[in-house]
Order: sequence, then C-alpha cells, then structure tokens
Amino acid sequence: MSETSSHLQDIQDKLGHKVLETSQFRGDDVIILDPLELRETFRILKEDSALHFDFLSDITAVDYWKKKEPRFEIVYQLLSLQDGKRLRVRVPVSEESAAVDSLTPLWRGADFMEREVWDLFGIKFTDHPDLRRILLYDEFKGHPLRKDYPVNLWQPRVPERPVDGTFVDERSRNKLLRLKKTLASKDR
Amino acid sequence: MVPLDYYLILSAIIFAIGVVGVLIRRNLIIVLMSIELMLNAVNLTFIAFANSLGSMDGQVIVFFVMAVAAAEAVIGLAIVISVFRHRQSLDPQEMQLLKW
Amino acid sequence: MSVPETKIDTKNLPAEIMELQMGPSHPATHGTIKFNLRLEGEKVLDCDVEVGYLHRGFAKSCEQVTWTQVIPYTDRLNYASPLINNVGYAMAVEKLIGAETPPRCQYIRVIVSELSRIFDHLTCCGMASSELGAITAGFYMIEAREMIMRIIENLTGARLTVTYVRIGGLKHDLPQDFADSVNRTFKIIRKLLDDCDRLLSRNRIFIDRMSNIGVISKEKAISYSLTGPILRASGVNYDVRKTNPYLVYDQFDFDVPLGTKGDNYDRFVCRIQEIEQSMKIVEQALKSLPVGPVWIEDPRFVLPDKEKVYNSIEGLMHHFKIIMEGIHVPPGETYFAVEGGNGELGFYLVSDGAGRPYRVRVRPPCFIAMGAFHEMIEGYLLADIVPTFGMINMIGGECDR
Amino acid sequence: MNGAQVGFFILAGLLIVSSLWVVFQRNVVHSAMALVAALFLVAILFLTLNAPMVGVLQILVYAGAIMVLFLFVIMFLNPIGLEQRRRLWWGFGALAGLLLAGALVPVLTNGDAPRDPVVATELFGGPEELARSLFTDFVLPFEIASILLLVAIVGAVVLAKREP
Amino acid sequence: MVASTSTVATLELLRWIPLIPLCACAINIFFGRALGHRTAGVLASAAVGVSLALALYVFWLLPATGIFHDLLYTWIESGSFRVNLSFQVDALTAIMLLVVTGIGFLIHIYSLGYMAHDDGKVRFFIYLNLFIFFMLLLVMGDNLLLLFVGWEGVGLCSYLLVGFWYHDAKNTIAGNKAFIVNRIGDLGFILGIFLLVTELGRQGIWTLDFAELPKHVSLLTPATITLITLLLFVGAVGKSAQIPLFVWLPDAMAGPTPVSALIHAATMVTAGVYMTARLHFLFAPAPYTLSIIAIIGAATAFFAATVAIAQNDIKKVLAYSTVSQLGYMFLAVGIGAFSAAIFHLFTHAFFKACLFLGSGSVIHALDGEQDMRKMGGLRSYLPKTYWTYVIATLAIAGVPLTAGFFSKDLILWQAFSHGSYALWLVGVVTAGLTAFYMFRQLFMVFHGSSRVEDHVKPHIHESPAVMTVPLIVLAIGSIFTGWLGAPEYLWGSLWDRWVQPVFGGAHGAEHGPVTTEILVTLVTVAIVAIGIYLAYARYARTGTRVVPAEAAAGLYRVLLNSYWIDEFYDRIAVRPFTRVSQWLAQIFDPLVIDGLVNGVAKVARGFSLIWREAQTGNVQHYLIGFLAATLALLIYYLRQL
Amino acid sequence: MIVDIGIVAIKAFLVLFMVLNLAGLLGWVERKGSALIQDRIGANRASIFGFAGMGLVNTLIADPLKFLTKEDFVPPSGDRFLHTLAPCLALFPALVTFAVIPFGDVLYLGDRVINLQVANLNVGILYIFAMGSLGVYGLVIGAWASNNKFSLLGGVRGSAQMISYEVALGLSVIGILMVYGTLELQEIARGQGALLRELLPESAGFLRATVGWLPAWGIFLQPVAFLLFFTAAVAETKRIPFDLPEAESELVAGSHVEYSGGKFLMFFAGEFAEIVTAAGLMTTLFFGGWQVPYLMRDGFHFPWGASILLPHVAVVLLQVGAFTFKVLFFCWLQILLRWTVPRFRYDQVMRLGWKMLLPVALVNVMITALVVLYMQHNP
Repeated sequence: MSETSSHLQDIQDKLGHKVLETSQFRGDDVIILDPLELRETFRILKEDSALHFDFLSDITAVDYWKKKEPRFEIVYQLLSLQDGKRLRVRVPVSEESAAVDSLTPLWRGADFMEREVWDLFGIKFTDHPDLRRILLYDEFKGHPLRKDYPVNLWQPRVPERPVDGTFVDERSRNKLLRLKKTLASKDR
Repeated sequence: MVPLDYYLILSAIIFAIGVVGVLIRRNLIIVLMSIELMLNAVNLTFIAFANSLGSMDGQVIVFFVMAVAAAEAVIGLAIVISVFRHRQSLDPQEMQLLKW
Repeated sequence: MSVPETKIDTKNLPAEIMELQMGPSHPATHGTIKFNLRLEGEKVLDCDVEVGYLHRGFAKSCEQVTWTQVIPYTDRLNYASPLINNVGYAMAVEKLIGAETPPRCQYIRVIVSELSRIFDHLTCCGMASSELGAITAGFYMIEAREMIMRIIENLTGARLTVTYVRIGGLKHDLPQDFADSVNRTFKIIRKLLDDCDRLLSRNRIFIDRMSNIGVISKEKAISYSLTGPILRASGVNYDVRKTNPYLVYDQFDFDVPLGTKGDNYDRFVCRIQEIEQSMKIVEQALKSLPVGPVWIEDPRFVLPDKEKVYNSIEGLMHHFKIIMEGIHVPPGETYFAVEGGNGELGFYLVSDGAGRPYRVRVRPPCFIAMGAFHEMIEGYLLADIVPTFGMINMIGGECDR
Repeated sequence: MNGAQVGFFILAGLLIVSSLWVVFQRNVVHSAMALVAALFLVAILFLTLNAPMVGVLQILVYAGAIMVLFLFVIMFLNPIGLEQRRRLWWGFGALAGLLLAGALVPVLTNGDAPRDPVVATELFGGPEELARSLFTDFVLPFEIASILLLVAIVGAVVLAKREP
Repeated sequence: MVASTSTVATLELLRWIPLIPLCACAINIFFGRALGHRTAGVLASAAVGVSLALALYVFWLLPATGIFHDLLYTWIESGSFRVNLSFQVDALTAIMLLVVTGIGFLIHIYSLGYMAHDDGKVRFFIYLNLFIFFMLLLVMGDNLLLLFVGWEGVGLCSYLLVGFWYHDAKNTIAGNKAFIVNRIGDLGFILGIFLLVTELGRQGIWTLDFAELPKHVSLLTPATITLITLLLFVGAVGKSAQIPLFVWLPDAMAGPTPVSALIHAATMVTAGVYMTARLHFLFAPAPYTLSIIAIIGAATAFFAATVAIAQNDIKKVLAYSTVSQLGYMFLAVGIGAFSAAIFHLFTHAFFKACLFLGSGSVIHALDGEQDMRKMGGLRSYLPKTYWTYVIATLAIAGVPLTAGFFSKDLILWQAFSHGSYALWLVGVVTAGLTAFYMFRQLFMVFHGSSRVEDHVKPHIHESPAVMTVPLIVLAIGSIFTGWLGAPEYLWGSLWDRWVQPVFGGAHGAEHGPVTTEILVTLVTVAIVAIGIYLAYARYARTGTRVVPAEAAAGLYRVLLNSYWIDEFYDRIAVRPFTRVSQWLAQIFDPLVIDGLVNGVAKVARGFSLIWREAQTGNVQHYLIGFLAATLALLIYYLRQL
Repeated sequence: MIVDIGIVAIKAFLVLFMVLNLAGLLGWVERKGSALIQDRIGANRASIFGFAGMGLVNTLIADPLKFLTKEDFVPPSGDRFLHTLAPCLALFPALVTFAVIPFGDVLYLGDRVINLQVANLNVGILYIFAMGSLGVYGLVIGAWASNNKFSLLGGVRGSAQMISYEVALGLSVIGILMVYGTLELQEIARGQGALLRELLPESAGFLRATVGWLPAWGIFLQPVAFLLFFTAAVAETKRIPFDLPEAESELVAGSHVEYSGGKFLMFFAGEFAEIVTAAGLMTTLFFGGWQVPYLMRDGFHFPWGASILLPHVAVVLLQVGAFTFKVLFFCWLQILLRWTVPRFRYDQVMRLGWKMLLPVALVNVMITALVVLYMQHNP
C-alpha cells in the first residue's frame, strides 16, 4: 500500500495546489481536484511521463443533493495503459456554476460521456463542440439523474416534428393524403 | 399494305410535336427528350423509304442516327448535370450566357 | 461593357448532398439507433449518431431498489452477454463490501463469463455476416450461439434474463452434466466455426467488404476511449483480464488476439479468435474446478438457509431484513471493471450506507464506441455502415441503458 | 382498309398520343415514360416496315440505354417542383408546330419515291443484310461512329466529373 | 552539265537507315520515362548503331559510279510536279552517311557517359535521335525539297539541343540566336529553291530531283544561275556559320558538349558544304558565285582563326576553330575543288569531334569548368583524354601524316594550282594560326602548372570507358582517314577515285609539278611549325601567367571580343530593329491600328447595342427564328411545285 | 390459319404457365433450399384446412394469396400512376423474353410441323437483350415513384448496375454467336447437336481423338463466355451477391421499400421469372438447349457406333424433359449462389463489371474471332 501512497504523493507533487485531497479506499486511488483550469490539470495527468494516465475510462457525475456542498461531483476514471494503474478523479461542482472544462481536446471520447452527463445531470462543459442531449430527446424537461427529479414524473407529449423538403405530388390521391385533407377540413 | 405516305405524314406530325417540345418546355431534360423524338421521326422516314425503295441504306443510316443520338444524349445530359450544378435549375432561360 | 458576372469555380461546385436518416427502425441498426447521414452520392460525408431510443433510466431505477434487486436490471444491459454484467455488478458490490468469494464461485464466474463472451461474439459476427448478405454463415454462427444458449438455459433456467450471480455468491451450483455438455458443444462449435471460416474469412467478397473499411488508428482508438475487440483490433494490447486480472483469470493460459490495421476485418478476426481463447479458458476452468461452497460465509450479506428461515424466528427475521431493507453496504465509492463482450464494462457505485445504492453508474463500452463511429465511417460508402456498425456490436440495452 | 392499315392507324394514334404526352406532361418522369412508350411504338412500326433488326436495336439502344440514362439523370438531379404552364407561350408553340406539320406534310408526300413498297426478300432487314451493308459500303462511317461514341464518352466524363 | 553515267538500282534497305533512329525517337518519346534513363540511352545508341551497320553495308554494296534509290511514296503531286519521299545513296551521300552515323554513333555512346547524371537524359536522346533522322534525311533525300526538310529539321534539333538546359536563360537565348540567325540564311535558301523551281518551271520543267536537275541546268541563263546559287549560298552561310552569319556558332556552345561535337562540328554545320557539293552542277557554271564563296571562305577562315587565338573558353576556341575550318571548306568549294572540300569535311569531322569530346571529357572531369585559365597540368590526371587530344590537335594543326595535313594540304595545293595565290596565302597563314591557337589550348589545358580551383581538384577523374573509347576511335580516325587522300607523290588518292565521279568533270584534279607541290607543302609545314613553337614558347612552360580579360589590351582585346562583331550586329541590326518594334508596339499599334480596329468595333457596337435586344440568350427564342426560316423555305419549296 | 394461331396460342400459354409456375415453385425452393443449407426446417406453416403436408403446393397457393390480400399501400407523397405502372414494367419483360427460347426441336403432328418455340425471330438473342434492357424500368420507376430516399438510392444503383452488366452480358454472348454463326436461338440449339469432332479441323487430330466425342455445346467451345454470362446474368437478376438495388441491410429493401401486396408480388414474380429466363438462356446458349447428347431425331446414335432408335414422340418428350431439367438445374445453381456469398459493395460491383468482365469479354471475343477466322481458312 505504501507504494500506491507514494504514487498519490507523486501526483500531488506534480499537480501542487490543484489537488484538494487524496484518499484511498479498497485499493482505489482517489484525488479531488480544483475545477478551475481543469483541462490543464488533466493535460499534466495525461502527458506527464511519470503519471501517463493516457486512457480516459469514464466520466460520470454524482448528485449529493442536501448531503454535500458543492452539490455535484464529476467523477473521472483514468487508466494508464502502460501498467494498468487506475486513478479516480473527483471534481466538485456547485449547482450555481454547474460548468467545468470539457476534456474533448484531450480525449475525443469524452464527447459522448460529457454529453451524457449534461443530459442527465445538467452540468455544462465549456468548450464542448456539440453539447446536446444524447440519451433523451431534445424536448425533455429537466435532468433526470438529479436527486430532486421525481422518479414517477411524466413528461409532456411532444408534438410531431415538421418534415421539410419532401416533394409531394399533389395529384397523387391516396388514402393518407385524403384522410389528412378531410381531417383538416373538419377542423375548419 | 400501308402506303408510304401514311408513314411520312405520321413522321411529319411527330417531328412537329418534337419541335413544339423543344420550343415551349422550360426543362432541359424534356427539351433533350423532344430532340430524341424529332430524331425518331426522321428515323421513321428513313425506314419507310428504305422499305419502299428496297434498299438497305436507309436502315443503315438509322443505325448511325442511333449512334449519334446516343452520343448526343450522353453529352447533352452531361451538360445538363454540370449546368444544374452551377444554377440549381434546369430552365434554359436561366442560361443566358450567350448574349452580349 | 456588361459582362455577366458569373465566375465559374469548377473546383467547388455545389455538391448534390443528400441527407439521409438511417434508423431508428432500419434493418442495419439492430437495437435502435439513428444515423443522420449527409451523403454525396453514396459517400458518407458526415454522420451524426443519435442514440437513446432504448433509454430506460437504468441508473435512476437502480437508485430505487435494494442492492440485490439491481441484478435483474443488469441482465438487460448487454443482453448478448448478461452473465458478464451480473458478474461485474456483483463483484463491484463485493469490492465495496470488501469481501472475497470462495474459489469454486470464482471459477464458475469465469466459466459463465467466458460462455457469455462466446455468445456475444458469435452474435456479433453472425449478425454482421448475415447483414452483409452471407446469411448462411450467419445462421451457422447463430446455430453455435444457440448451443451456448442451451447450456446457459440449463444452468440458469432462462435464456436471456439469467440473474444467476448474487452478491457474495451464485444462485446455485453447476448442474451435474455441465462439463460434459460444454465439451460436447465446443466440439460442434469448433466445427461450425471452421465452416464459417471457409465461407467467410477466405471469401474474396467478404474480405473486400471488411478490410480497410472503418479504419481507426491506434492513437485515435485510445483517444476515443475504445475498449475491447475494437481497441485490440487497432493493435492496442488492453484486456482487463490481463491488465487488471480479477477472479482467477491469472491462473489460465490464454492469449489476447491483436489486430494491426484497425479495420473491420481485424475486428472480425479478433472476435473469432477470442471465441477460441474463451473456449480454451472454459476448458481449463472445468478441468481444475475446485470443490467447495459457492457462497461467502457472511450472514450480513447472504440469505440464510431455507431450513433456518422456516424453522427459526431469527432466521425468518434475518431473511426479512435482507429482503426488505437490503444488505447494508458500507458507505464509500468504488469503481470495478470487468472485460465485457464489447470491452471494459465498469461499475461505479456510491453507497451512503443504506440498503439501496446511492448511485450506480455503468461504463457502457458500446456507448462509448458509438462516439467513435463517425470517425470510422466518414469518407466511406453508405454500404460500409453495415459492416462497421455490425463490428462495433452496439447492443441497445447497454448503449442506451 | 385492310388489317395492316388498321394496325398502322392504331399504332400511329398511340404514337401521336404518347408523343404529345412527352411534350405536354408537366412531370419529367411521366414525360420520360411516355417517350419510352413512343420509342417502343416506333420500334414496332419498324417491324412492320421489314426492319426487324433496326427495330430491336431501337429498343435496345433507345429504350434500353438512352432512356435509362435520362431517368438516371432525372433521379440524380431530382428536380423538385413542376413546371408552370405558360398559356400564351404554349399556345404559340402549338401553333408553330401545327404550321410546321402543315408545311412538312405536302413537302414530304411530294417525293418521287415509289408509293408502293418493293416486295422485300426474306432476308431484307435481317441482321445479315444490315451487316453486309454496314461493313462494306458504310464501313468508314461505321468506324467514324465508333470514334464519335468514344469522344462522347470522354466528353461526358469530363463534363460531368467533379474535381476531387 | 554532265549526266552521270551511273547505274541506278533500287535498294529498299535505305529507308531503314533514317527510320530506325526515328522509331527509337518515337519509342523514347512515348515510353522513354517508363524504360528508364539507361535503357532509353542504350536504345537510342543502338538505333544509331544499327543505322551505322546498314550504312556500312550499303557502302560495301555501292559500286563506284552507282546510285541506290528507294522510293517510299509520293509526297506532293501537282500536275507534272512531283516530289517523292525517297532516298538515294551515291558516293557523296555514302561518305556523309558514314560520317553522320559513324560519328553519331560514337557520340551517342559518349553521351551515355557524359549525360549519365543529367535529369533530361531521355529528352536528350530523343533530340539526338531526331537530329540523326533529320540529318540522314538531309543527306539521303533525293530532291531539294527533302533536303530542305532535313535542313530545317536539323536546325530545329540544333535549337532544341543548344537550349537543352533551358533553366538557364543564357542557354535559351543562345538557342534563339542560333535559330534566328539560321532563319536569315534559310530565307535565302528557300528563296533560292523558289527561284530555281519557278525559273525551271518557266521552261516547262517541274522537278527538284537531283537526278533530274543537272539535265536542265543548261536551260537557265547564267545570271539566273548566279542569283540562284547566291541565294542558296546564303543558306549555306547561315547553316555553316560563315561571315557574316557565323555569330551563332560560338554561342551555340551553350549546349551539351556531345551536341557541340556532333552538330556544331561534325555534321550539321557542314550541311552547307554538303549542299553546295550536292548542287555542284549549279555552282560550277556560276563563276561569280564561286569567287564570292572562295573569298568569304578564306576571310572566315582567317578571321575566325585570329579570334580563336584570344579565346579563353575551351569550347569557344573549338567553336571558332570550327568556323575557321568551315571557311577552308568553302574556300575549296569556291575554287571548284568540291572533292577536296568534302575530304576536309570528312577528316575534320573526326578530329573536331575528337577535340570536342576531349574537351567534354575535361569539362566533365572539372565539374563543368570551361575556362582554360582555370585548367592546366591535367595531363597526368586525364591520360587517355590527353593523348587523344594531342593526336587530334596534331591533326587539326596539319602536322604531316595526320588527317588534317592531307586534307588541308590538298585544299591549299588546289588553291595554289588554281592560281589563286592570295587565297593560298590566307590559307597558309591561317594554317599557322590554327597550329598556334590549337597548341595554345593544348598547353593551357594539359601542360603547365595546375590552376584548377581548389574545391574541384580532389574530384578530377578520368572519364569512364563509354567516353574514352569513342575518343580513342576518333583519334585513330584523326590520323588514318587522311591517308585516303594522300597526294600523288606519296601513294595517291583513293579518295579522288571514289568521289570524283560524282562531280564528274566539275573539277578534274589538277596535278601540277610534283616538286612545286612538295615545296608548297613544305612552306605550309614550316609555318605550322612556327605556330607550334610560338605556342610552346608562350604557354607550355610551367608557371606561365595567363592574361586575364580585364588586363587585355590592344589587338588582344579586339580578338578576345571577336572584333566586337556581336556588338556591331547589336548596334546595326538588333537595336534599330528593337527600337522600331518598340515604336510600333507602343505608339503605332495602340494609336493607329487599335484606333482603326476599335473605331470599327465602336461603330459596330453602336449598332449592336440596338440589335442586341433581339438576342435574348434564350435558346428557344433563337429556335423561333430557326423555325420561321424553315417554314419560309418549305413554303418557298411548296410554291415551286 | 385458325389452327396455326391456336397452336401459337397454346405454345405461348404453356410457356407462360410454366414460367410463372416455375417462378412460384422457385419461391418455395428458395426457402426450402436455404433451410436445407442452413440446417433449418424452412417454410412449413402454410396449410389448407389444416392440411400442411404438401409444402410445395400449399406454398404455391398461400404465397400469392397472402400477398394479394395485403393492403396495397401507396406512399402519400409518391406518384400513384407510376407506382402502379412499375411492377407491370418489371414483370412484362421477364415474361416475354422466354418467347424466343426454344424448349424443343420440331414436333411432327400429322403433316404439320410445329417448331417448339413460341416465336422464331431471326434476331432472337437481340430481342432478349432488348426486352431485358426494359427490365430496368420497373425498378427505376418504382424507386422514383415511391418518393423515398432509400428507394431512390436503390433505383440509381439498379439502373447503373443493369446498364453496366448488360454490356458484359451482350459481349459474352458474341463469342457464341460467332461460333454458331446465327442470332436465332433455335439455330444455336440445333448447332449444339453436333459433336466436337465434326467442328474441329483435320489438323487438330489430337483434339479430335481425345475430346471429339463431346457434344459441341457452348460450354466446351466458350467456357470463359459461360462464366462471364453466368456472372452478368446473376447481376441482371439483381440477386445476392449483386442485390444492391434491394440490399435489405443498408437500403432496407431499396427500390421495393414502399411496395406491398399484389404489386410486391409482381416484383417478386418478375425476379423469379428472370431467374428462369436466365437459366433458360444459359441452357440454350451453353448447355445444348433441348439437346440430349447423341440424341438425333430418330433416336440415340452413340459415337462408338451403337444406336437406339426411338419413336418421334419419345424423342420430343426426351428433349423437352432435358430442357426442363437443365433449366431447373441452373435455377437451383442460382439459388445456391444466392445463399452462399455475401453482397458486393456498389463500387465493387461497378469495378467487377467494367474492369473485369468487360475486358475479359472483349479478349474472349477477339480470341474467338481469330480462332473462327483460322478455322475458316483451314477447314
């Protein structure tokens, strides 16, 4: 265990005051990082030859609603492909400024994972190229993995999206078109 | 036996229809198709004359007309494609580059 | 002089770009997924992947049930290899608890994981080849898969929703004739794979369709966080079973097949070879299967014997507490990854000490692989989507959760 | 009026109708299909004129290749929307066409070719006859036609190809 | 004149002599790059080698008074005027054939080595082969028009090859100069042909065949013949670089050295001599022309020799030497000694080619250095080159028993015996000068102390065998070819017996008293010896200071700048021409011509502005006009019925 | 006159009946055959009043019934007229092409000589190509009228593919035409009744001795042409590995995506009719047509001298039977192929057509021409 502790010590030395806290639990190395200039910190983690956490396994978030302050924690799982060392990085984010640096410039795979976090937690990632909802549809209201989102909440029905650019031959008289026309006339 | 004149009149009519098509349509593809129609009218006269004169020459010439028509269609359509790329339109009136 | 101002730029003519929405109900997008494509002729210029059509709120659901009740949910993640999901989740919880299961249990978990991997790869390769039109070869693989399915059914009682693994053990031990039936099946599978090899791997059309398509380089594969056969086909030697050995994988002799080019053909061959390796592991495990219990001896997490439950009040209460409140996992958080069918299948669990998980996060390998899909397909043809997507082996349940 | 003439009138009527359809249809694909029909009818007329080889070639080349090419281009460009009918202009065109037909008919029927066909031999219009004529008297035009086709191919490729 | 009594036989082999190099040329044009540099060169050389073999075979077959003839097809046929594409070989042609293919083959081989590292090797061999083809066309053509085609063709190749390294503007300018100056000559030449055709045509004779022409020369008046021959000679002056059109040849040295050897020494520039010899039946009855030719030849010979004395560029010396030797040939032509002219042409081809190739070898060894002041002492570095160079220098200087001795002596003796003592005197002095400048060059390059620049020194190396073997062959030729034409007092001239029938009675060899002949020869030899000694005294000793150009003074300076002929031409011809052109381009053309044109255009535009409204650019509107016209035609036709 | 017309009508009806039924049969064969290959049971659910035993008959009836009773759907934005026209255009050429394929030699009925071929055209093979070239319209028009991007892509692919392979198809047959010197299919079939040794020149003694006993079938004279023809014909029928216009995995069903019910049935039947026609052509051009080896008009005459005389009716029946057998064999071959190989990609198909088949066909034509010329000068 002392070996891994020295490992954590290494990281702390490299990152300096950016590391708020280090800990170990069940053999997992965990560090908590300052959300400011997060990308640069991760760049060091990725590119430093001694650390070399070159593989971003996962990005997710946890909502500690009414349990912790700041409310959210973004959790990064890093991996070093050289020796299989894993490192968990936790970054606290408050609800008011729910935004951290996007890691897409470092790992392009971060794209989907960050979109998922945005989708389910509503945490923004600055400089993300395409921050849209991913698992849920665009009209969805709220972010369901927040603890204050009720499990049994019903979302409003989404109206049919218009389809543009389709060529319709008006003379083609078929059932569907006729049906629509009669419906429209009835509405009138 | 159908007299020669019948065929000639028919081809004259078809030819005139083709000319009308070239004249009035505002779609290059249809204009090209009308030209094909005119060519066919001419082919019909050739074949009719070949039959009435008992000579193969008319049929041979139709053969060549077909080759020319194929070439013409290929080039014409290629031009249509490149014109469409520039103008996003098939209207011959959109292509008035040939004026001062 | 009025020269018409028409500059003809022959280099940058406006292209006839066609926007095509492929999916979500499209034969190639098994599972449900949608590609918003922009095509020039048949060439894919741009591909926007839309996932989430099968989103069920897995994480949110898990937070509502006890630790044990999550296991059936995990069945429905990668439904082509549900047993690996079970194993992964159970082991993550065990790690949080700090418990270690007895050796027989670990051996059986290895066996079922590898059977599931065979199952998963056969499904993937079979479907991919049948989507390419080689339906017969596809059916051969499905036949082989069906045999694995029968073994699993014999073992767990279900074909797909197995729910076989428990926190701290297994639902029950192996049936009597398990080893025999597995060996018998493997013999047939090897023969079938041989047939497929003749039908596909050396078929010129198939090779033309697969090789040099969907190429993704080593560096890009790492950058896109790809794992599993896709990453290994690009030549990166990363297999959780070798890098971070769990269970008893370090006691078996097996190889990790690696590709060179990172194209579809490499992925295909990687998967086919992994089937062979998995069969090797299963055979070794069956040979050296130790005797003993399949449960840990810790009453805090293990249900009491039925005899005790029905005959003693302590037993009944014990049972009741575990069922109704759930096991009490000490507060903390942990991340545990196993090698799933599609790659690193990680579980990140947060416990606040109550009977229910505070947060369950799955790292879904094929969801992340879909993030790299546009990189793989852009510049190739429309028809190349089929093998490329097929070799990613996107499983809707796992991707959308 | 004998059977052959009845057949001719039916064919001629259909041909005129389909030709008119080619010209006056607003939908391009309908026009194209009408043209295919017209070409097919012309081929049948060729058959009645002792020209089976040319007739079959007509179908093969015109209907089978050229018109497919037209359709291919129509689909390729997929021009959306129908053309507007411009009454005055169309009327003028129709009038001009009538005038032309009216002038052409007397001119054409005034030739000095025999009005009644020479009785054809068994081989007339067959492949042997056509080939003999083609490869003896017309061999130079034949070769020139092949060059023309080659030029057309090259030209089409150059015109339609987009620079990478 | 005299219709040759020769027998004419058809030999279909002839056509392959020029066609094989042409085929090789075509192959290299289309596949040269694919074949690779080496193969292309070998192919080109092999083609010329085959031509050489064929030429030798033809030579062997050819009876002394026979003519071989090969008709390919009729090129132009208009009324009774007919020009064939056909080849003929008689004794004269056979010699030229051997020179062209033989020297050409050796130079091809040499080029394999010389151009080995050049990027444009394939192109080079294409040009060379093309040149060989045109040259063969020139010498083998059986009519004047074909000769002219070859004439222009070699001019083109010369232009291409002079400007071969076109990346350097200087080279392209040299090429242009060669081309333009040649055009001036060619203008005269073609005018001569026109005049000949029209004058003969006026008599009802339409022909250009060499076989036919002599029969009809008598129909022409002497004045016409003089005019025709003068015009033709203008062409020869241009091509053979005589005064006043010699200026291009020194500049043409910008081309690769094998080119200088082949084109600008051995073959093309001698085309003028060949042409006059071929048309001897025209020139012989034109004494006025002949005397002009003789004077120009002698003047050129002397003048170029003086210039050569002062040159410092190794190839420039050789170039002026070539001009000078060509002057000798024309001198011979001018006194009617066609046979002697051709003999000198023949020997000159060997030793001058050898000298050029030797200089090329030196340049090759010195990494492209051409300035003789930066050479010296190369004898030990380049032994083979040196010895061949020595032999060739001896030959050109006219040292007894070398080729140059015999041929030059023959010319001088002919001049002397012809009674043209002034010409003889000029010739003898020139011979002395020749000896002086040639040995000057030899000593500057090979003897004395080394003045080679330091960075080049370590790389000096003898050339590879492909380059030295041709040198050796040519050196051998430089000695022994002359023995063919030994004077009567030695063993007699094989040459005259062979060539003389071609010229028939054009000029019977005049044999004066043998003692006189020997005496004359001794005078020449003495003067040559003096020239050699002077050169030795001035340049051979080690440590000799070589006068640099800036320090040059007086006569030396005049000579160094070749009498400022280039500048003179520049003043009197080029600059006024440019000025007039500038005036035309900048003042006359914009104001007057453009004014006229634009005026017309403006008027037209004025009307067009009205008319253009009718031109909508819409095809369908045009079609209406089309239709209307058709209808009108139809109605007109109907009314006719 | 009336009798003649009647005979032609009967022949036409028979052929049409056979082709359509074969097409239906093939639908069943394809299912059962694929099931056989893939270790499955295959179609076994069609039953009439609970009688499921005769799978073939039941499927023959049940399939069309099922199709005909489904809703005939026209896409809202499609072109109704062309949408209806397209399947007719697809089925028509497939059916009429069989008219010039001879299914037997002449039949003597009393003093009447009946040519066992619906229509004997002197430009027979060109007629087939002409009609075959019309087949593309059904596909293209159907694809366009559906107003669906997938079907449009399928239509574009289909038209390009069919035009491309028509070239190779036509060129591959030229060799056969040169060898037998006719465009008439009946003549070609008759020409294949000879033995090879009758065709080979005297000088080729060794060949005459070794392979002279073989019948002069196209496959022996033009083996390369057969391979080309087979490939191109499969491509023309638009089946795997050339089923790009449909390509169900990428284009859903391509040009057929908006078709259902009876119209789809027509496409379906058209496709199978094309298979039958292609098989008929392969048989006629390369495998002797209705020829049975050594069977002359009066019975068998074996090359070693033995002979068996047969009555005329038996000979005709043998010939028709042989033709049917061969056609069925080639149908089965095509089905086998369809279930064995994967699908090409669009550009690969084009490359194969233009860069492989076309040059090989051209070379084949040239070599054949040289050989024929040589044989004409050295009989």
